[in-house]
Amino acid sequence: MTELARIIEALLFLSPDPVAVKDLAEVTACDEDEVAEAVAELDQRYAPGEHGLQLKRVAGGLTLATDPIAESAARRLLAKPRTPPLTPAQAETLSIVAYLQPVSRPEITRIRGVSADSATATLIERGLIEESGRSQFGAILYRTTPLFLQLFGLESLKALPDVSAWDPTPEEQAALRDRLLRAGEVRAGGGDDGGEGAPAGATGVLSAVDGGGESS
Amino acid sequence: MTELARIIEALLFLSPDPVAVKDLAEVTACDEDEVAEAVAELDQRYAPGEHGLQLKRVAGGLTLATDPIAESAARRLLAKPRTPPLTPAQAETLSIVAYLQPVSRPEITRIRGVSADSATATLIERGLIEESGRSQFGAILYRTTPLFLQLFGLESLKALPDVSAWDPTPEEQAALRDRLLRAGEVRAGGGDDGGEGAPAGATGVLSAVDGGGESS
Amino acid sequence: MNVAAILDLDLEVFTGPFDLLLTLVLRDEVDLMEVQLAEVVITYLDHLESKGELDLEVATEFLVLIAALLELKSRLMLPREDEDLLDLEPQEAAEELLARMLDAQRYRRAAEHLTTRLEGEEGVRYRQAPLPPFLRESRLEEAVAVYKPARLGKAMGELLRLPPEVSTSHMTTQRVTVGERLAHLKSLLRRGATTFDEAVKGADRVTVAVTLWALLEMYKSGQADWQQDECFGEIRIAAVEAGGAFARAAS
Repeated sequence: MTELARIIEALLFLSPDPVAVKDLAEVTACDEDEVAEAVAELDQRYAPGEHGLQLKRVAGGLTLATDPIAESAARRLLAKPRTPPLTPAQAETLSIVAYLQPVSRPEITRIRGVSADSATATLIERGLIEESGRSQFGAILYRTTPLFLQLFGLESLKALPDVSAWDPTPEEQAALRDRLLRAGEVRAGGGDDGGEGAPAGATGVLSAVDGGGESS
Repeated sequence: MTELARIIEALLFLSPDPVAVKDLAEVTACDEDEVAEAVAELDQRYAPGEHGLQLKRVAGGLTLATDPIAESAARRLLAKPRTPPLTPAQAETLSIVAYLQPVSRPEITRIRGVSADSATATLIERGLIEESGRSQFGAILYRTTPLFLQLFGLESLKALPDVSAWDPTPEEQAALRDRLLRAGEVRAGGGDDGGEGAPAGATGVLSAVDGGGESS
Repeated sequence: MNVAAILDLDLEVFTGPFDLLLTLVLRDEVDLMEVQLAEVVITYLDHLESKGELDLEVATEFLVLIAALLELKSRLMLPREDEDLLDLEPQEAAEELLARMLDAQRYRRAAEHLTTRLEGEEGVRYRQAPLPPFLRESRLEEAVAVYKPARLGKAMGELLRLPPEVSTSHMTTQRVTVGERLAHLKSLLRRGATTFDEAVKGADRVTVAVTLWALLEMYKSGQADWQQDECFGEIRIAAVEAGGAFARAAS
């Protein structure tokens, strides 16, 4: 294969959209006739049955596309929810949404003590959580999706495991949100990035928790 | 080309990540030997110089990538550099994570002798490293990502040379030890009266006080 | 000429005159931890070499500045999780340090290898195109349970756990207030004149320092007077009754 044909093949491979012959000529610093010649060479290489890819002319340009023979295997490989293992940050964020929904991002951040932005974005992208209106303060609220239930093998949200199994101090389920927020404040106060005044804040919260929570 | 090879080619074209032979076998309903045979066929097709694409084994799987001959045209077409080079700090941090993973930021700092915070942040942003749980002290641990393997053309972490390949030679070690001991002696020699620094400081304060007292 | 103003630095985290770096470090706008002070020293040595002469005054100024930065940085670098180095015998500490330096060298070379490797992959591009439409719709009924619900319960339980209190055991736990030392000084002075040594007998350094503050406070408010005849000499302290304790003429 000529070098120009190889370069054009690589460009069509990379580009998500069809590329016009004019553009191919421009970026390869060749004239359009030369490009047309190289494309003819590619046409030959990609003759039906030769490859799993096809060279197609669409929307005023050239593009590579897969041969339909690969369709069902492609569906099995790619048309399924992406379910890589959850990172600790994602698991934390997802559990907060699952147990407290609907819940806003600032609340998630407060509970975790660190920002939940990228974890939230990933969970949305994977279809595990979705937006669910706005809080009275205008913050977007999140809830889990049916896909979430499916991927966790849960019949409904009621089937979520009882937290007390992992909780050193099981208390009323109703107090979950409050207790999480308190724990989150302590965490944020003592955190790595706790800037100015962090020690004082942490102490304050700690003594407040000591005074209130422990005695009850 | 056999149908299986064509299907596999199409799958590699579509998949955003490298695909393991095991997964190829699963979605094509073939056994791994058959897949290996088809891959060998593809290898032949994509022999160097034959195409603008190459078949690569990275990050535990197979993937298609462009041949570097297309790079300058690709840069013009897509208007973005492939991947900016690493700064020395980023490269050092990355090598520590690659070899010692999972590893915490304090550990990286300890080895480098300077903070690794901004290098770590950049590596995370570029998707080369990611969080991987917490150490027993609560520090975030980091590991490399599949993208790291892909961009560095590594099939797996095992493809990294043994770190002992860079062990300083006995001569270098001896030289380093010498320098260190000399520095230590200087410090010990000057350190004796260093502890008595307090009275000198006190004198300073006192004379300042004296001065103030006189004028009042 | 001010060395800080004329020394131009070109560091990884900062480019510009040395005095600007100092300002930025003091304002916390540049993280001292990320400044390679050795580079600053090398720049200074280059500067010296290019000038061909050693101005002692400038050199002194530079030494003072760089020493201050070094001390500040070494304090910042004191490891929080492993203070083991401090408890080691000098010989052991040297060995530990050597091991760390060897480690650093090893990974610096590994970094060079990685950099070369990345350069070798220059020009290799992977496709980053969205999936075609027929693959984008993932059907709910095809989703199978891959995650364990227990993962969520565990994450929640961990969030409920209050984080351990930050350990301050490495700091001097003894707390002494100016008020306490004031009371102490006053009680001594009630029995008559005393000396600073007497006031801080058997006390640790922090207490000595705080006692000095207390004494300054008493001096300022005119409750006590003090006197030292020579450097390192005894500091005599006396209460100031109406009219003053020491006959000023005596000093």
